[in-house]
Amino acid sequence: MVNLANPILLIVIPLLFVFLIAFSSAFSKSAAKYLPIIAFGINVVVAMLLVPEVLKNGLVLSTTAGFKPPIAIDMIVDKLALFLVIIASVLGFVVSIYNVAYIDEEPEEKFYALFTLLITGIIWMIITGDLFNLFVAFEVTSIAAFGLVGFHRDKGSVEAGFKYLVMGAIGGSLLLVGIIMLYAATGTLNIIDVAQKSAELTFQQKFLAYALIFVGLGIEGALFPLNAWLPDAHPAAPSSVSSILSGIMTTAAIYAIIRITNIIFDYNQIYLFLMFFALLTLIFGEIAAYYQKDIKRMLAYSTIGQTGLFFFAFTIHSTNGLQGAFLQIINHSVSKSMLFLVVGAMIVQVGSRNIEDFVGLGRKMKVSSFFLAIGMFSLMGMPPFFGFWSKLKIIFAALQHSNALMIGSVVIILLMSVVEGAYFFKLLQMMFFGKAEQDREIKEASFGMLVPVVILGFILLFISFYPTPVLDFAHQAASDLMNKNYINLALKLGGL
Amino acid sequence: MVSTILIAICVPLLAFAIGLTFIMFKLKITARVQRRYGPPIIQPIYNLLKLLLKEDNISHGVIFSLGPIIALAGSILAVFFIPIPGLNLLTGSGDLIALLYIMAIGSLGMALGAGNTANPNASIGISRALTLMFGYDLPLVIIVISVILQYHTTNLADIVAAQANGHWTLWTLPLSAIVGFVVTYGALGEHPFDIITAPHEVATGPMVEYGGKHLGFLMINHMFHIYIEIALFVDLFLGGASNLFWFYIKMFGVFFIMMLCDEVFLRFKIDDAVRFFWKWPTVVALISLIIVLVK
Amino acid sequence: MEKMTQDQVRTIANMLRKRSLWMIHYCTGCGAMELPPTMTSRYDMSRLGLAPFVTSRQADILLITGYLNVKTLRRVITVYEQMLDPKYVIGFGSCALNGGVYWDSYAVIKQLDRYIPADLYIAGCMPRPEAIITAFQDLMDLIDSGKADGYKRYKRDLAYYKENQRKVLG
Amino acid sequence: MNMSLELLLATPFIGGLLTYIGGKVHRWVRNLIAVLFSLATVGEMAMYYNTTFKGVVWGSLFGSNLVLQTNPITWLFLFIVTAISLLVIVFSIDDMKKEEDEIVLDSYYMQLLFVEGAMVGIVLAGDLITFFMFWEIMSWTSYFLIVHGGKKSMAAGYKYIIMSVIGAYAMFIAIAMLYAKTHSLVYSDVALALSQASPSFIIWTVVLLSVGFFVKAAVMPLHTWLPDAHSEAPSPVSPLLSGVLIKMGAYGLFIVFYGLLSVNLAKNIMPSVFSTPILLYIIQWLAALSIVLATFLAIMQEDAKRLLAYSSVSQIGYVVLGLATGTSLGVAGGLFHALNHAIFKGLLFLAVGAVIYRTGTRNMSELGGLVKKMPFTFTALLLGIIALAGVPPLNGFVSKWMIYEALIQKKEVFLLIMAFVGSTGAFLYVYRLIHSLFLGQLPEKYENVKDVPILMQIPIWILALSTIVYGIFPGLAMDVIVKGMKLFGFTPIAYNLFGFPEGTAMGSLTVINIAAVLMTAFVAVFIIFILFPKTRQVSQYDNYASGQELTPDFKYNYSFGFYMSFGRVIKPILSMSIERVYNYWIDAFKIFGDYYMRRIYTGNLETYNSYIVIVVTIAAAAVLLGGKLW
Repeated sequence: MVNLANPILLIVIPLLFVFLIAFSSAFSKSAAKYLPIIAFGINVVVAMLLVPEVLKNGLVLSTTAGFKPPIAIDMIVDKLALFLVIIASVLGFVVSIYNVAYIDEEPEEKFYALFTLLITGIIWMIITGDLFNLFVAFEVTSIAAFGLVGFHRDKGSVEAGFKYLVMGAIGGSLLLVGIIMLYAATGTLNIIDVAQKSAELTFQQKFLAYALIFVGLGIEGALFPLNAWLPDAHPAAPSSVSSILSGIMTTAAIYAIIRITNIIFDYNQIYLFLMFFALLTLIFGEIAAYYQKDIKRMLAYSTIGQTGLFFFAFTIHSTNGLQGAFLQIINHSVSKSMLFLVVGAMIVQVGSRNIEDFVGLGRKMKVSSFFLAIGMFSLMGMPPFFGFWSKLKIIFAALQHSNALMIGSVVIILLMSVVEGAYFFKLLQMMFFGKAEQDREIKEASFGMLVPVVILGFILLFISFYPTPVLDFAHQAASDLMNKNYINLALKLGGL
Repeated sequence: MVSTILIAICVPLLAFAIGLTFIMFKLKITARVQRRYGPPIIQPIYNLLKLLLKEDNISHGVIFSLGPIIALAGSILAVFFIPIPGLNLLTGSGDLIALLYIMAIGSLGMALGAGNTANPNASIGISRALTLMFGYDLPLVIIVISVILQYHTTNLADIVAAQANGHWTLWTLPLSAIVGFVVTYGALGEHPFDIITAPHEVATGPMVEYGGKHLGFLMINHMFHIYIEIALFVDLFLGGASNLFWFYIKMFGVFFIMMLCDEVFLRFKIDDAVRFFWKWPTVVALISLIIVLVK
Repeated sequence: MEKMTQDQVRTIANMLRKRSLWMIHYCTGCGAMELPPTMTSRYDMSRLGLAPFVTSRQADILLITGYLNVKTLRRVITVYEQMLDPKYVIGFGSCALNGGVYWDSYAVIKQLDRYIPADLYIAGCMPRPEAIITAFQDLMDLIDSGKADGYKRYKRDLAYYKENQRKVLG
Repeated sequence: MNMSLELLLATPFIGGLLTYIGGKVHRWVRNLIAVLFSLATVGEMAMYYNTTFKGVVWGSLFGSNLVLQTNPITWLFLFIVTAISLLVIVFSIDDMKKEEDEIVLDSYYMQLLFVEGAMVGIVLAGDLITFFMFWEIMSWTSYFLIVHGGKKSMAAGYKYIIMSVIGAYAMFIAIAMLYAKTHSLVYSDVALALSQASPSFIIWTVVLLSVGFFVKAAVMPLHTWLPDAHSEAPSPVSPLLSGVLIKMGAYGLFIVFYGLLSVNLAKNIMPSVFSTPILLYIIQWLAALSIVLATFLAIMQEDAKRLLAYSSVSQIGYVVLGLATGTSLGVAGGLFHALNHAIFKGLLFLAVGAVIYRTGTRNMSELGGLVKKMPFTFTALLLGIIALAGVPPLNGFVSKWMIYEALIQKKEVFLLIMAFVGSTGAFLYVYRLIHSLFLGQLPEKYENVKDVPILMQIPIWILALSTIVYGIFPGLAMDVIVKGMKLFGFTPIAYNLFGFPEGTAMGSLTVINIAAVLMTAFVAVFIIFILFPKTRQVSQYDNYASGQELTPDFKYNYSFGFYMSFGRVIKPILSMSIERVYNYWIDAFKIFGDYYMRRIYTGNLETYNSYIVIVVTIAAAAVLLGGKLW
């Protein structure tokens, strides 16, 4: 009996499917459409099977090919990683459903293969226990993303894809150099091992490596000012891809930063340094979003802002702060993915990405608009939606340290929330209460596009009104991370 | 009980009588100042009865007719709250602050009636009346507050009692008393504050469409109005009085000075009137108030 | 009994009315110049209970001070009709009586009481204040004796007045 | 019984959802459900008359219990919320018929009930998280209600929601600071923590909380959203906003100053002016400024609803002024005025709404003379303006009287002067309102206007009668207020059913005597009046115009710029505008932001790559310098 609750399956199965999809046109024209659904369906099941294991042991560790750590390629799934894996799998599953109705452009099977590869890479990045693997996953993800951003092959997408490619490549190289420097200093690539060995190193020895890793990951993780590719790439990509890029890919990169910072560079000064970036990201993301006329660009900038917000929560460097960060990650992933999906469906109907053209849509596309509104409310942190709980937690956590810096940061965050409210409400009231000048032929989104939106919407509503399990889980994950249980448990289980 | 009812009937009649005599004297005083012989002393009674006995009366609607009635009822109500020597019927039911607002009922009734005439002259008149009221209200409240602070009570009867034996507010707070005089004068709407009725500009303002018995009732109301304003001034600043005779003499003294003033002024523009009230009377009243506060 | 009371009331009312006459002077012509001396210290018409008033609703006497032309007649009629009973009209000066110096003008109304009932005329061009005072005193006597019944005539002969008015005003 | 507090909270929300569903069946089903559920809320609310429940835990979040509670003070506000909501819903049935799109109506009723539910939640909240949560829900649900009114209302609603959010976030910081201190935000715990906290901490939290409440209560200088929002909202929504929603700010202030922070504590930690803690004294000044300036602005308005909106700013000033006195009489007066203002401002907005319903305009200079056509509405509005102007014997007088007396007792004379002046100014604008709508000349086009349907009359008349009832029997409200204030440590004030005996204030008041004498005098004068010769009706065109004959096409009315000459007097004051200051900063932010965004996100790959280089350089520099810095 194969133990299905094995983290390795999370990568292996989708990878298999990637190849399957790539060659599927040989046996069926339409199989490529549906294979990702199956792949991520299985992934969701596997992730769910992992839940009891992780809750029991706190961590699931699997090695490959019988090698023992530290040499082996090992996968480590603790609560935090599981958390993100579930999100990634569910988003992958849901967006795959969306793709069926959404993607009508050739070459389809390449799109689906890249799409599957993208999410596989993201999951890989999350669960890997090895720095070099991290780099590989990073590159896999990036390559898939480059291709997907340029998928439409018009001028804008190609330019955006190119910008992304160049910056992503620089990021990848910086990451690699950083990892090499760490390897040079410690002689190992296994995260746990590096963590232990690097404890003996001085701050200066580690910092340059860290800085390079940080910059490398930060480019993918949309930290200001490294995020300049994002506002081009996210809108240019097909909406389903934007949904994944915004919803989970930046998050995965941030996760990697969090993980590495937490276990290797856990210095208070670092957090100050990071907080600076987080706040800058937040400020510039939100303010830039305010000026956008292109709805997807607006959402993309909003993603930057949200990233800044949960990255800030992480830099508070306390259990509460981390809990807030994780809650915000869930909120952002679910809401923003949903928003991109809805907006994608709307763009199909309206035929334009200009906000002005969305006037009066609330009366034409009622269901879509309803979920759009919910998503936006949640992102703004309006009760009773989930964003309120996460924002509440972040602010509470920040003000646990009642020093001037934190209070100033909180003021900035809240001011930026106001800006966020300003552009979301502008859009909302235009959609629901504005009246279009001429009557347009606009129908509700097709059923295939509505289903994923509704699924995500109901997930959001469910966790909004019954947040307790999520709150608890996030709390446990946060306290695990805070207490470095990751290392301790991995050592215990891995027999290192 | 019976005596209470009798007093309740007598008090408005008394106020009416006092107001009527004042109007009588007013015509005569005005004439003498202008070196005229003047109408017979009981001319106001002729005027009033003539108006009431007009054979034809017109109305522009229910509110038009109710206006003078409400005005008069409000004035009668106010009369009960002003202590008259020996007759303090309702001073326990409402104090000076309540009185200030009760006095507004009369104006409100008149304003409603005038508004219903559908005549712009009336509307302008009311607009001016209210603006003027806003103007003199500021110094008025300041002096009222200084008097209240002076005697630590808002009960008018107590204020009067506290001024017994010649300790008039006029002596203790001369500045307030002066402002009080100006404000009372403004409230009576004599020159230079006769902007409301200004016959040459707005054709008697609120009264423009009133004739016959309606106008008669408004005249009665005016008599009450004179009584109320001056009696309030006497109660606040001249120590009320121990008997009706002295009360009347004091009121008449105040009224006489006012009538003399009436003859020597021209007419303000409405905004100038407000500016005037918000300038010197207010400043002087504030000085007086600060004196009370410090003391 | 009732009639007697009514008569008594009317007598008393007339007595009061004659002592309190408020006038509205319709200043159409030069006659208005003679009113200020009448009102002010020299002649002081308030001795008789007379007072100038502003609006038609308040006044008892309508004083047509001078010539009336077609244009102003319309206004005079409106004012007269707006006045409340009992109301009296005094034609002031020759113009109101017979057109005066404008006797051959196409635009001037020659005879006032073809259009509204005049209770009294004051002849002269111009009448002096003494004449005006005398006229008011005469009017008082007329009122006292109940003969100043122009307003009643106007009601009774409304058709006649209206016909004449229509002829002029069209 | 405990369960039913949660039921009370849930009823409007469930009702809202069911209403929406009911709308899919038929519009009368929807209307019926909306009315029934708001009626049910009123019924449940009535069960809690004069009862006190401390702490029904309905959940817990981040280690802090979420608590519902009730006491007579909350009952007072519950009463305002639920009763006005019910009336508004009844009024809406006919008034909103003109909206053709049924789905808009469905969501309209849903939001109406949601706003009610949110406000019930605010009032019932026993801890700050619950409070804040429902506060935010109230903000955005009411935002949707405001935007129902059309194109202009969108800008108004936008301004409203942005200012609300700013205010709410100010509160949020304070709540988070408190949470950091206590880890429990139940009122009693917070109060305990505050009693041991440092003065600066207390002042910061209280100031931040107050800012949130001031935005919602529209205390100057944070009032700028109100005139737009309240005037542009649909007619039935305005009474809810003006009568009820801004009272939540007043309720918040009450809870903060007397629930969380007691007056004695406030006195200990800060200096006192006129025996008022300086913070409260500043609030009093803000309130007094609101009273006067908003009155001035209301006088100059041409739009009936805008006039009422500014009047709301002014009247809420009285509520806050009373609440901030800190004495039993003043606070009782403030609370009572909150009730009274809800009644008469609700009445006025509904009556004006009725006029708009029939005539389609709220521009006062286009209206006039409607008293002949809509006598019932006129009478109701008349009662409303008398109450608003604070003329006895209606309800506005009593509460204002209490506030004045409280200020006199504390010798806060300058505030008292401003309160008085604002009240006199109220005469000006309320007369303007009734004159321009109902008096004056009736334009020819409104010749065929009728009074509004019975379903719109009923709410108006219930409120109109309430002004009389609460005016003559202030004891009815005092029963609740005094009992509730005892729980907050106030010495009870002496009162009776008809007023206040000697000793409560510096004078005494028996409203029924005033009312009785006024009625007697009125009847007596009326009888004398009809004894004299009869009157005859004349048309409005038979009017003094220096002899000019009036015709229907001739506009013979003084209505535009009614107080133009007064405007000249207060011109220096009117030319000041805090809104311009805000707009200046917003514009500055926009220009600045736009300028820099275009220079950062240039779209140029070289620029972007140079950012990476810069960051790496900074990081490297940090390493090099790091040893010295850290």
